[in-house]
This record gives sequence, C-alpha cells and structure tokens, in this order.
Amino acid sequence: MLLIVAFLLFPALWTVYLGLTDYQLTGFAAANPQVVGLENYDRALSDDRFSNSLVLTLQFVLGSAVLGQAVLGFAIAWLMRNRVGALRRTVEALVLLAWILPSSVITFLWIALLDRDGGTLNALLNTPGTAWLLEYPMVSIIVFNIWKGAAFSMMLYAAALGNVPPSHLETARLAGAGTFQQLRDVVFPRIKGHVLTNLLLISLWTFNDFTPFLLTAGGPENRTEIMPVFIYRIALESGELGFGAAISVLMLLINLVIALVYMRLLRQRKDAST
Amino acid sequence: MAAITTDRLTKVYPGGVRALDEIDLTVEDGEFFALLGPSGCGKTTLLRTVAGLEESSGGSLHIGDVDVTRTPPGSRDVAMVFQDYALFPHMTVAENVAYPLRIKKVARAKRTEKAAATAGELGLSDYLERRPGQLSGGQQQRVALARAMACHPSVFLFDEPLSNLDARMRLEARTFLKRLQRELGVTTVFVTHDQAEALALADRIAVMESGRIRQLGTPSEVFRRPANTFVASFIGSTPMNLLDGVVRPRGIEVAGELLPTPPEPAGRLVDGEKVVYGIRPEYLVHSPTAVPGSLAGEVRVVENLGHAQLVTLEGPAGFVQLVVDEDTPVALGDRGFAVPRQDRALVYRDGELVTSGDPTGLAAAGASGTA
Amino acid sequence: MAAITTDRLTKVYPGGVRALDEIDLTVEDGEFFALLGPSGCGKTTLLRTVAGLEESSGGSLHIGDVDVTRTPPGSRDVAMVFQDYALFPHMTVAENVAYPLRIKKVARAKRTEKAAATAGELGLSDYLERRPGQLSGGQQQRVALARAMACHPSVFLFDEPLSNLDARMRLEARTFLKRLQRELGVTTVFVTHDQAEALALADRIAVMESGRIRQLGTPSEVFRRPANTFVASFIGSTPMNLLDGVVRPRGIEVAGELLPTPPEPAGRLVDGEKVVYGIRPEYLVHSPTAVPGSLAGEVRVVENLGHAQLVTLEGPAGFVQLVVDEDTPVALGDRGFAVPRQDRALVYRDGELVTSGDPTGLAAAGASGTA
Amino acid sequence: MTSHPDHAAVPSASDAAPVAVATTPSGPPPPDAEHRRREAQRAAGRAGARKAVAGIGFYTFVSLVLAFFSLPLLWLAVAPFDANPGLSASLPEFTLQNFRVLWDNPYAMRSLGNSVILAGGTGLLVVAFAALAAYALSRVRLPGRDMLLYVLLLLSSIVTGTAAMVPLFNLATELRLIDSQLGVILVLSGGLLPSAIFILKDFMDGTPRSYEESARVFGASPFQIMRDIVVPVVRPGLATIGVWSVAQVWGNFLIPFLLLRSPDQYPAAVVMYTFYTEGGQANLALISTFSLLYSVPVILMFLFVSSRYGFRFHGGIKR
Amino acid sequence: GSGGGSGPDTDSLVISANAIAGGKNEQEAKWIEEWVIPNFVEHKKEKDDVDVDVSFDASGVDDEQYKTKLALDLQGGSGPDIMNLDGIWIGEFAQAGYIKPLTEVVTQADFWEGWDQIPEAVQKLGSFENERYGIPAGTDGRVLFYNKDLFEQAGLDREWQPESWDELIEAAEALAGIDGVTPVQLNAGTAMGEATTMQGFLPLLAGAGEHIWDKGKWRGESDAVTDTLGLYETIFSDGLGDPLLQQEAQGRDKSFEQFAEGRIGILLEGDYFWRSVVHPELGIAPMEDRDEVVGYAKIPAIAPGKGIHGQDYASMSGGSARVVNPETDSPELAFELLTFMNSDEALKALLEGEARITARTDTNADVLADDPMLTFVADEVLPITAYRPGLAEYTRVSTLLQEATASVVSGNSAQDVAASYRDKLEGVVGGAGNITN
Ligand SMILES: Nc1ncnc2c1ncn2[C@@H]1O[C@H](COP(=O)(O)OP(=O)(O)OP(=O)(O)O)[C@@H](O)[C@H]1O
Ligand SMILES: Nc1ncnc2c1ncn2[C@@H]1O[C@H](COP(=O)(O)OP(=O)(O)OP(=O)(O)O)[C@@H](O)[C@H]1O
Ligand SMILES: [Mg+2]
Ligand SMILES: [Mg+2]
Repeated sequence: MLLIVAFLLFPALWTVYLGLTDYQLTGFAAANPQVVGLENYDRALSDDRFSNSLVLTLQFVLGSAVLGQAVLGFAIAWLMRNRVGALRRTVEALVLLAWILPSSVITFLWIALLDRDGGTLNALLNTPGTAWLLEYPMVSIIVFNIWKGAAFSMMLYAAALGNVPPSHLETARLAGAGTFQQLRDVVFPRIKGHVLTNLLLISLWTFNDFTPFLLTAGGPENRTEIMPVFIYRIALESGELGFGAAISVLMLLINLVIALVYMRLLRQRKDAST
Repeated sequence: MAAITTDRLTKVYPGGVRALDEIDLTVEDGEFFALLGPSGCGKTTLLRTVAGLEESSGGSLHIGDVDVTRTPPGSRDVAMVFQDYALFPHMTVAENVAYPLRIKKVARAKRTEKAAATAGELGLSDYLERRPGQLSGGQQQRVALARAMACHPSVFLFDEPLSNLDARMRLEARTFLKRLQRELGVTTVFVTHDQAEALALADRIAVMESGRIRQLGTPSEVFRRPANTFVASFIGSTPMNLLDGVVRPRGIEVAGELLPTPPEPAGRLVDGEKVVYGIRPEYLVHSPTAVPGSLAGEVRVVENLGHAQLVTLEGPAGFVQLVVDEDTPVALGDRGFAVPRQDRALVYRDGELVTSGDPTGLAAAGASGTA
Repeated sequence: MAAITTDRLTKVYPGGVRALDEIDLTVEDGEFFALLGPSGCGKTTLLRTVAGLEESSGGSLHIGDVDVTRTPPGSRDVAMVFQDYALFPHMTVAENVAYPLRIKKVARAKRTEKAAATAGELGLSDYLERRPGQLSGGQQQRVALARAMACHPSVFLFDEPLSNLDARMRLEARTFLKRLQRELGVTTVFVTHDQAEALALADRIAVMESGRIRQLGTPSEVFRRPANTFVASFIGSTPMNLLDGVVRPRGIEVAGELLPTPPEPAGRLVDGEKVVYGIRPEYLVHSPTAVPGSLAGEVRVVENLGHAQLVTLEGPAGFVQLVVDEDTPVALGDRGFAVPRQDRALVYRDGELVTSGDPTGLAAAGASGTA
Repeated sequence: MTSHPDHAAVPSASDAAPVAVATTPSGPPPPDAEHRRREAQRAAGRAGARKAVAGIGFYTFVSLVLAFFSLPLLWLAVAPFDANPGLSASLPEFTLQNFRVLWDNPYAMRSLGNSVILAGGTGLLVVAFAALAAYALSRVRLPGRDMLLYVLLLLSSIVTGTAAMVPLFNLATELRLIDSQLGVILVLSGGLLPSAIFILKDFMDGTPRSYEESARVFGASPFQIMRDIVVPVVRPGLATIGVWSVAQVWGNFLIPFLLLRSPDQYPAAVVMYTFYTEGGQANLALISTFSLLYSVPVILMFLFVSSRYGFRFHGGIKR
Repeated sequence: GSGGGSGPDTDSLVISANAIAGGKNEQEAKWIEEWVIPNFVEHKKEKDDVDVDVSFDASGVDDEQYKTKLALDLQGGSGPDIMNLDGIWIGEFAQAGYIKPLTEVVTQADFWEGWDQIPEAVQKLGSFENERYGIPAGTDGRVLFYNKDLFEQAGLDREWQPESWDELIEAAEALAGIDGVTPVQLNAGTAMGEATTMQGFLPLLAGAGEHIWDKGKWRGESDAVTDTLGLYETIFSDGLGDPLLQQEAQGRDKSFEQFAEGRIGILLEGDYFWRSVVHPELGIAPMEDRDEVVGYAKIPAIAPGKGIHGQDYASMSGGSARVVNPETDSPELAFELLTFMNSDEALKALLEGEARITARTDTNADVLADDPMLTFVADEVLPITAYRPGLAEYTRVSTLLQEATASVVSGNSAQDVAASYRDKLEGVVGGAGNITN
C-alpha cells in the first residue's frame, strides 16, 4: 500500500498541482513557476490542437479498442471456443505475441509492413507506392492497435465464454435460433460484465497509449496526434510541463467520464439481475 | 406427437470415446420413457443426439416417420429441459417462456398471450414479471417446462430435470411431472441416474451402461427381474444382495448355507456350477432366531428408513442387507437371520439372469418389449 | 471427543438476516447428530458458527467444557467437510490429507506416514499421487473425510457431505459414513436437507426452520410423531397427508367422511374445533371397495417405488397419497379407498401436535433427549 | 419446423388414453406426414449447405487472422540476417555480421540482462503486491472498495503518462533512487499495480472461499493460507499478470532512461535508441537484429509461462 | 560530481554527452572514455600531483530526451559537471538558471588561450545575450547536395553553383524529365521535425534576407517569410518535390536512402550528410562512389546580394557547446577539464584523422585538408552562416514553421499560410508585441 501511495498517489497529486502552474522545463518559467490557476485549462479548451487531439483520441479509442480489439478478440474467442489442439494454440500464440512484444520493436515491423516503396503490404496487395501511413493515417494506427491489443480481449472473452452454460446456447438452438440470435439473446447478456471490464481496461489503456507516436509521430499534419502524443510533445518536446500536466488531468477527467458511463451500464445490469 | 426410433445409432466423440454403441430403441408415441444409468454411460449423449445437438457418427434416427438424422436441432420439433434449466437470467419468466415463439417469429401480442396461457397452466401466473433468480428451484423448473411446452413440440426431452431440486421438492416435482405428462400425452424421454425416480415416473425404462442398453422394460420388469447383475445392483432404493453360490442338488449353497432354488431357473441349473444368488433386501425376512435356509450375521448398521429399517448383517456370506419393519427391535451387535422369499430370489450365471426359457424374460434385454 | 453445547446462540448477518435465533442445543459426546431443514433455514450457519468460521452475534458455545465462543477456528479442535469438499486442486491426495498435519508442524516423514495410514483406512491407497480433479465424486468425498480425520479432532462437522454424489453412490456413502462414525466414535454434526439421509444416519435429528429448531429427537420420534405440521410435511420419503378436519363426538370429519379419532389426543379435543388430521401414506391401507371411515378418490398417479407403489387419489379431501403393495393392481382412473391405521394417525391443532399430555411427547421438541 | 395446427390443443385429463396401449405406426401416414418429411429433408439440406458455408467461413477467417497477425512479424525474421536491410522485407543477402557487431557492443548484451532484472523485479513486485491487495480487496467487505479500485486505475493513467515525469523524477531524487534499478522498479510498479489488482481481483473472486475456510479450520495462519492455498490456486492469474507487467516494463523507455545514469544499467529499451545516428537516423541493420534479440526473452518467457502455468483469465466483474 | 564528491582527497568529475559506445556518436564516446579521461587524469597527476576521478555518463537517445533528462537533473540541483548542450538550448537553460555565464562560475574563464582560435561567429554557439556559457565543440554548415550523374543525364553540367532561386528551379525542372527521380528534396512538415527548420526553412529565409529572430522580436508575416514559403509552393505544387515523403515519420531516412539510390537530384542538408550518411564505409546509406557522384553547392540567396547582410549565399549552422554545471563542487577543475577537451590535441584525437569541422581554426586547418567538401564548408560556408536563437520559445516557433511548410506542401497558398502562421505565433511568443514584420 505504501508503494501505491508513494509511487502512484503522490506523483499523481503532484501532477495535478503542476497543472495549475505555468511550469516549464527550461526558460524563465522553470526558474520561478507561477501558479496560474485554471489558465492552462482555459488554454487547452480553447486550443484547436487540444480539441483536434481529443476528437482523434476518441476515434482511436472507439475504432481500435471498442470496435477493433473487442470485436476481433471476441470473434477469435468465439470461433475458437470449442477447438483444441494446434490450430487454436497457433492462433492464440500469434495473437499473444503481438501483445507482448515491445512496442519499439513492433512499430518497426509495422513501418516495414506499410512502407510506401518496399512494404510487404503493397507487395501483397499489388498497390505499389501506396503510403498507408500518410493516406490513411488514422486507419493505419487503428489497425495497428487492433493488432497489438486484441490478445487481451481474446483472453478475457475466452474466459467469459467459458462461463456461458452450453445448455443456454443449446436451448436457443433447439428453439431454432441462429448464431446471431444466440449471441444476442444468450451470450451477450451473460458476459456483459466481462464486456464492460474489458472495455473499461482497453479504453483506458488505449487512451493512454503512446505507441502510435513511434509509427506516425503524430502526423501527417497532426492527423494522428492523439492525446498521449499531444502530451508528449507538449511536455517533452516543448517542455511545457504545467500545460502538459493540465492536459493529463483533463485526460483523466475524460477517462472518468468513460468509466462512469461503463459503470452506469454495469449498474443497470446489476439491477436487472436481482 | 411422435414415436422415436433409433437404428444402430452410434456416437463417437472426437477423443475416441464411444458414447453410444449401436443403440436400437423405439420410444412409443405418448410414452414417458426413462434413460437410467451410472454417470458417464451415455444417457445425456443419447438425449442430445435425439435433440440434434450432437451429430450421430452412425445409424439413423426417426421422429415420427421422418428421418431426422441430419436435421438441425431447430427443425426437429423437439423441446429439451436441461439439468440446470438453462433459464435466461436476464429475461423475465414471461420472456423466457415466449422465447421459442419469438425465434419462430410469432407476433408479439400473440406470443405474450400464448406464453401467459402456458405459464398459467403450470401455476406461474403470479410470477410472469419475475426473473429466474427470484424464483425457487421448483418454480424455476416449472418455468423451464413452460418454455418447453410453449411451442407444442412433438417430443419432450428432459436431462435430469429434478436433480437440482432439494429432496423435498424433488418428490413434489416428480408427482407433478408425471401428472403433466399424462395430461399432455407428449412423447417424453427423460434422463436420470436416480433409479427411484425412473421407477416412479416412467412407463418404460432403458438401463444403460457404457453406451449400450443393458435392459429395457417396464419399471416392475426391471425391478423384479433385472436381466443381469449390473441392472440388479443398480435398481432398487437399496441395492440387491448378490451372493456367490454353488448349485447343489437341493438348493444353492451360499457360504455353507443351503438356500432353496427359486422356481424359475430350477430346471436350468447344472449341479456344481457357480452362480450368483440375488435377493433384494425387501424380500428378506428377518428372524432373531436361527432358521434353516437363512443367512446369518451380526447386525452392523441399522438405518432408519422411516416406516422401516435397513439392517446390514455381517456374516459368512459377507454383508447382507435387509429391510425390517419399523416395529421390530434390532440392536447393533445382535445376531440376526435373513430368510429369503423364495419366489423373489434370482439366479445369475456369468452375470446374466437365468430364466425359465420364456422368451419374454430374455427379450426384455435388447429388443423393445410392449409397454 | 467432546459434547457441543450452545446457549441462546444467535447469528445476525450484516444485512440483518437473523440466521440463528437463540439456539439451545446439546450434542452429546460421540453422537451422530443431523441438522435437517429446508434451504435457507440456517443449517450451514449453525455449523459454521460451531466451526468458528462465523462469529456469533450472541449467546455462547462450549465444546467439551471449554467456552469456545471467541476461539479462532484453528484452535477449536474441530474438522469440517464442506459440501464441495474444498480439496485443494493443486495438491495430490496425499498432500491434501497431510495438510492439517503440516499446519500442526508435524515432521514430514511422520505426516506422510500418518496421511498414508488414514487414506489407507478409507481405501484410498491407490490414489495417493492423484489430484482431486482425477477422482470420482465418491473418491473425492473420502479424501475430504480422510483429511478431516487426519488430525484426530474431537468434533466432525459435515455440510451436506453427500449431496454432490449421484443417487447410487449416495446410498453407498451413507452406509460407509455411518459405519465409520460408529468405529471412530467422534462427535459428529452433519447438515442435510434430505430427510431420508438424516433418518438413516443420525442418532438424533434437529429439524430447523428459519433459524429456529422446530423439533429435536431420535429419527423414529421425529418420523412417528412430528411435533408440528412443518416437521410432519418435511419428514418422510413421501410427505404426510395433512387433511383439514373438524372434531365430532365420534371421530374427526374430513371432507364429509368420519374418521376414527386416534387414541392419543382423544381426550383433549373439543367438539367442533378445526384440526388437521395427519396420516402418512405408509399407514393408509388401500381398498378397492368402499369401506366406512376411509378416504375415497380417483387414482390420478401411480408411482412405482420398487417393491411398492405410491398412489395419488383425488377426492373430496383433495389429493391423498398412499403406499400400496407391489402386487395390488391399481390402474389410473380407478376409484380407490384409503383406510387409515388409527394408531398412526396424528392430530394437529394450530399447527402443533395434540398429545396425550405425556411430557415425553412434548419434550421431544426443544429439550435434548437421550441418544 | 413451423407450427402444426393439428396438435396445438392440449388434451384434457379426461381423454388421456392409458399409455400402456401403444399406437403402432401402421397404415398410410397422416396427410401432413409427407409434408413434414419434405420439410425435414429440406431443413437437413439447408443445414448441410449452411454448414459447408460456415466451415469455409471459419477457415477463411482463421487464415485471415493468422495472416494478419503473422505478416508484420516477417520483417523481424528476415531483416536481422540481411547485410543491408531496408524497410522492405526482401530476400536477404544472408549474413550474421549484425549479430557479431552487437555481440561486440559494450552495452547491447548487458542491456538484455538489465531488462531482465528490471522486468523480473517489477514483475515479481507487481505480482506479489497485486496478489496481496487483490486478495484483501476480494475478501474484505470494504464500503466503496470498487470505487477505490476505479480511482486507482484512473490515477495510474496519469502516472504512466509523460507529464508525471517531473514528480516521479524529483521523488526518486529525494528517495535517493536515481541511478538505481530499484528506483526504476518501484516507480514502474506503482503505475502497473492498479490494473494488475483489477485483473487479479477477478481471479480471487472466482476462488471458492471454502478452500481458505477449510484451511482455517485446520488452524492455518493467514500467511499459510496465502502461501499454501491462494497463490497456487490463482497461479494462472499470477502468470498472466506477471507476463503482462514484464511485457510492459520490457518496452518502457522513458522511466529507466530518466532515472538511470550509468549506461551499464540501461535496459534494452534504452539501448535500442542508441542505434540511431547523430542525425536521428536508424541503423536498420543493428536495430532489426537487436529487435530480434530483444524480443527473444519475452517470447521465451511467454512460452515458458504458458506451458507451465497456463495463461488464462477467469475474467470479468462478477456480481 | 556535484552534490558530493567521492572523498575529500580525490575530486571527481562527471562528463555527460549524448554519445555512447557502440551507438550514437560512438566516436565521441570512445574519445571521452579512452582518450580524455586517462589523459586528463595523467595530466593532473603530472602537473599538480593530484588524483582526479573522471567518469562519463553515456547516453544515446533523441536530443529532446537527452535535453529533458539534463533539465530534470539540473532543476533538481544535480547533474553532470560537464555536459554537451546543443547550441540552441543555451538560452533556455540560462533563463531557467540551470547554467551560468562562465565568468560567474570560473574566475579563469576569459583567460583560456583557445578562445582566440574560435571565430566570433562560432563562439555564438556557446553564448547567450553576449555572455559565454560554454565552449563550442564543433559546428557545421548547410549546402545543396546534388547528384552529378543525374545532372548529366538531365543535360546539366556536372559542376553546379546556382546563383538564385530561379536557377535552382531551372535545374530542378530539367531533372524532372528523368523518370523515377524526385528533382529536389526540401525538408518540410512536422514529421521531419527540426530538419524542416534547419535543413529547409531557415537557410532559405536567410537567403531571402532575414533572421527568424531579430533584435528581440520574432518574424511574422514578412516578405521574406512569404517568399520562402513561396519557394516551397513552387517546388511542391509543380511536382519538383515529393509531398508525401515530407509527411512520413521516416521521411528523412528515406530521403537519404533515395538519394543514395540516385532517385533524388538535389538535397539541402548539412555536412553530416556527407560524413555520416553517404560515406562509403561509415554511412547509413553508403555510396561507394560518393566522391565522384555527389556534388555540393552553396545555397543561393533569392537573388544575388539579397541574402542577409547583403550576401549572395546563405547557410545555417548548428552544433553543440560544452558547459560547466554551476553547481559543480570543483568549478576550476571542471573548467580545466573543459579546456583540456577543447585543446587542439584533444580535438585531433577525437577525429582520429577523420575530417570533421571543429570550432577551432587551427585544428580545422590540419584535419580538413584532405576532405574537399568539409574544407569547402569551413572556408566558404562558415563565414556566411547564421545561428538559431537559443530561446525557450524557439522550439515552439520551429514547430509553427514546420506546420506552415506542411500546409504549403499540402496545397495552401504561401500568402494564406504566412498569415495564419503569424496568428499562431502570437500565442506562442507572448503577444503581438514580440513580433515584427
Ligand atoms: N464433448 C465430449 N467429448 C468427448 N467425450 C465426451 C463428451 N461428452 C461426453 N463425453 C464422454 O462420453 C461418455 C458419455 O457421456 P454422457 O455425458 O452422455 O454421460 P451421462 O450418462 O450423461 O453421465 P452423467 O450421469 O454424468 O451426466 C462419457 O465417457 C463422457 O466422458
Ligand atoms: N454471508 C451471509 N450474509 C448475509 N446473509 C447470509 C449469509 N450467509 C447466509 N445468509 C442468510 O442466512 C440464512 C441462512 O443461511 P444458511 O446458509 O445457513 O442456510 P442453509 O440452511 O445452509 O441453506 P441451504 O440448504 O440452502 O444450504 C439465509 O437466509 C441466507 O440467505
Ligand atoms: Mg448427463
Ligand atoms: Mg447450507
């Protein structure tokens, strides 16, 4: 617990405090930072770059986490649920590999894959000269992040599906329900809790994911400057730590809103099941 | 309504387990049919194959006159009640009951009405808006039944429908189920590992062991004349005493005591051959004093059966159990003597019942007898 | 070995549920004691409070002469077998059995030896190196027993030890458990909701309902003279028929039929008062023809009990169940008449048994009788 | 099968025939039997077709998934052996020279060792503390306990971000944890713990209490219960968390870079950055080779853990 | 280091640089470890008979990351005794109070004989507001590299020196005729980062006649700014440059690769390109025939005589300076080590016979003799070069410039972009009062 207080609570609160100052890493403001109150927040909220990055982040989270990872992870888990043996192990191992490899390594893999000139993808699709990362930057990092993070959802859903009694699925089948109806009527209501845990965690992680920076550096023209990249640039490249901290806090608040939405859904489920 | 006929129905699971081994079986139209057997004998597999939830590996299956061997489950016109009822926890009772109708695209108003009617027949009218979690086990079971009934299938399949109820409710539900089936007249197959349940409920019973049917007959046939020692030891609320014996000219010698040969196999035994002498605890009469042709022993355990007592004697023949009237005083450590009712004793040779040669006796195992 | 005494033992759960309501109870040294009751009546709570897993909210608890009300579970010298056995899935059978000894810091060699010995007594010698997941239910149960026995506690506590077994194994385990307890002579409290199990196994039974003890006595006391309609309907493999009646000068009128008043309450009934007439199905004699003083009805259900049949009649008195000999032919739709055995009929007023005023009759409920 | 109007009515009790009389199906089938038979055959045919389609669909999907997840890995398999790799995965001009160069590099190999220390240390710490905390949270009924978890989880998102580097750095300075691997381990653990606790708590919730209670009845202390029962039972969860936190640390650059001074202590994530030129250009030959070396330990760990302890979630908030 | 030596008897010093053995700037790292440290220790022993303990904190990361780490160290009152700082960081570090003018730290600061060997212009690298903070370690210059073979193919002379932007465009248009060749690579956009500003916008701006920061004010929407953006517009809208390449995160690497493969005609880069990119052996995109194929020319002014200070040509230079940490325990000793590292002997040892432009004229004269390109830079480019302002705001202004070029490349008119650049500039430099046209 001390560990958490020392290395989590304390720095977090300090960051919140920094957000109220004009602290910079260098320059005059580093020598004597001033408390500027909510000015940073004011600035952030009226900054196009902030709103741009917020919109991008939401797209990124929605596209890669909520839709991508969760859906792909679920699809794999669903199709593999009754399988055993080499096929399942291979699929799972590959998916998990993408999850555990260090991000600096996998970004190289993806840069090579999507490269304009000699990229594997262009060679495969016979689309020479397509600069995926430039022409479809958001799509690229979304697909990339799906690739990188689907494993967690897959594992979670595999476990969740294990909790769906086969008899429920079979009751639906006997009534003549197709796959979609089974998913809608039996599986989904049953694993709602897992779905929400999963969404909560992957949204949070994706929201804080800095890796796309290594792929696109926020570009082209800030079209992939998601929130963590924005903060990185503000805090590290421009050294504006006060401002960066304020944005971190804003990010936390947005995360909080997302978490509250999820928890609301969760509560509804709880009411419904008692 | 329809009869179910299987012809050399076989199911081999991917792992190589032969869960059904060329099962030939006919369940008559409107019959209440029990599948009984120890855990792992293939009861559930048979039921699921009938339902279409498992694909058979060989043989064929007819429901009514239609070959449904390759028909998907939703099109077989059967309803199944699972051991855990499989009620959808997020739906109300009414929604659960109406679910099959919803899948069959019955209009909302119509299906609500039909569901309410079916639930009403089972006394669930007051619970329509509750969720399964808010119901007792017995009520849940009735909801599962109502759901199965809702679309008027021609066959009901029950997999251990009572085993999740507590002892008291199980008894009530048993009687209820029997009455309901009688009224609906729908062909019903139900699986159980509780012989008492099977005896009480079924019109006919198939006793299974490792994927095969070991005996098929009415409850009293199966109870009185188990076709082999496996069935003998499986059927009966207290298992049959099966004692090693040797055929002698004037009876069967069990642990040095000569017991009279039962009338049926009398002419078919060869002097000196080894047989198993079977007698149910209910058909042993207790005597505190020595009687010729009885099994002696010391009272080891006395179990109260309510209006009777189950006494375990330990003697030269090993453990022998007998049922003693509640008013007869039996104390631990006493010596007791168990006198067989000769007309109810059975003799097994190589595990099979020795019969008078009357074909009905043998036919009970394997072929489908008359109910 | 030690007796267990509770004095106004009360347990209120944080939510406000009063799971135990001033329980006074003495379990004698060496006794095999059953706690019986419907789901949610507090059986498990009482057992857990004795084990020390729940802290009591009031009252006191002694094991032997020691007040253990506040003693932590590890120091009470009790062993508990849980309904799910709680075998540690990552340990082998041998390790599981040896675990209590390991906690008590018995040297490795010694505890291996002891564990092997205990497991051997229970016929587990061949499975010592297996893990619980590789055992059948019955074997698992024996491992749980062996683990409980390993450190020779003075009290055994069993929470529905048999309910996870299938019907056949349950019977075997029951006899085995009874014999084992007899040999060890350890004070044993076991929880069940199966009255047959309680009757068969226990020296004495406490029947509970919503946190209170409704009757306490030997199996035959509880079976023959249930102290109230709750116990009456709970005990017995087929529930007692409880029929509304009115006291008349020459008997008790039930649905227009005058039944003879049983001898015991005879002098204690007031003319015209409403009572409940109780008679077990086993004590009703079947007659195909009308007999005065009998309950008439149409045969609705016939359940095969093996060597007998349970017949449900529907008549003016509602449903009446009776047990009929296996040889008596009974067909659905027949008219039947049930004649009560007068000496076994009971009369309840306001739910309580009307007795002859003989203190032993009443004493059965509340005070601790002799084993 | 569609509904059959002719058996919709439930027969009343009075006309229920005695079941003992079996109706033998003889004579011509009833008029709708022919219809039913056709219907059933059609259904069987449809099912057969659907099954074939489903089978093709399944294998197509699986192939796509396999391709999707393995394609990017191609480069990692090829480039390290290429004398002059570009960003295209072309057929290499085979060489092992790149490995030689790295072998001679004073920091490359050592950095892998450092990574192992940091990742292993953090992994152990996170697993140990998360297990204790998750156990406590799962077993103790604390009001607002879920709330506490959510708050921690959210705060962890700040602390793992870039903006918290000043507080973390100054904290480490005050605690004299600069240039100490312990410092890196502690700081990283702080950020990873909430998620780890969150995931592990599900595992703990899924463990029957009766295990611990039976151990308690035998007199086991809380520590003994933890060591003998809880830890072995939730081992797949611990393994999952362990692998997860190792992977997180393995890829983390900023914290070790900021907190460590001497290059001897740098983990691989930091050393990987040294294979850029003064102008910021990547030396692809070395980077691809190092990437491979850098990935091997986590892959080995994953294989080891998954074969040894299983790698499964129990998952989900159970309420 | 600062914050406590290892003992009362031996002074200890720590050197820090963004260099590491086996990686980035390996040469410098090796030099510090294998030459500077042992020689300095020995030198002190011989001279004053004292033991000193010198160690080296190597790192090899992005400059921003290195800077962040130093800044964090310094704000906490610790940090190495001697550190390498990029010239443009001097101002912001000074303003933050992390570093102090040398004279405030060391009494002997002005009496180092080496100052005479460092040209005034180069000394600015280590200075801020006319105070010396450190000793420049080396500098560079920007030129136009071109591919002589391609020029020949396009019908141009192998030897080339454009005199105006028009001549540059003419050559580019001629190159445009060759298939698969991008005529000009002019860095633009944010993905290129500082390369856009330093190897793109700023040298051109100097050619158009202006500094980005002049007399305390930042340039807004001036003619020179518009003209410079106009050149970008010309190149990228007429297909003389590859707009996509500018946006790729690895765009600069690829431009190098492409140049080496003969797919780019003209490239504006620093001498780093010559030394470390296309170097036949050491380069990351090696060209075996570099000396024959790669030509170089000064960057022309927009028109002759229109560059800053009325020059015909322009360039920008960067480079780093070595600075003494004001918090050091032994400032005099640190300064002694600093001067030791910047002695002629030391610099020669650093270069190991390799050609590279140093801050010292005496050294340059010797080491550059064999390399015509670097001599060319030292002799012809350095005298006309300029430096970036070392202010905290510079990074953000640079980002704005990058965005502005990106905007032009993606098709907006130079005029509009210049206007919107000015608007944004206000927010970054603290109001219109700090901007001039
Ligand atoms: N999906 C499966 N894959 C492989 N083997 C199976 C599968 N399902 C069942 N089996 C095996 O088939 C045999 C029959 O199983 P089945 O479930 O039909 O038995 P059961 O009679 O219903 O037993 P229980 O009374 O325990 O429910 C068993 O040996 C079982 O292990
Ligand atoms: N931890 C708890 N918190 C609150 N209420 C509880 C708790 N455990 C049990 N109860 C309540 O206490 C009452 C008695 O429960 P207990 O488990 O003792 O019943 P039981 O007789 O063992 O039932 P069963 O036969 O279903 O096991 C029930 O109403 C139950 O809901
Ligand atoms: Mg089964
Ligand atoms: Mg209980």
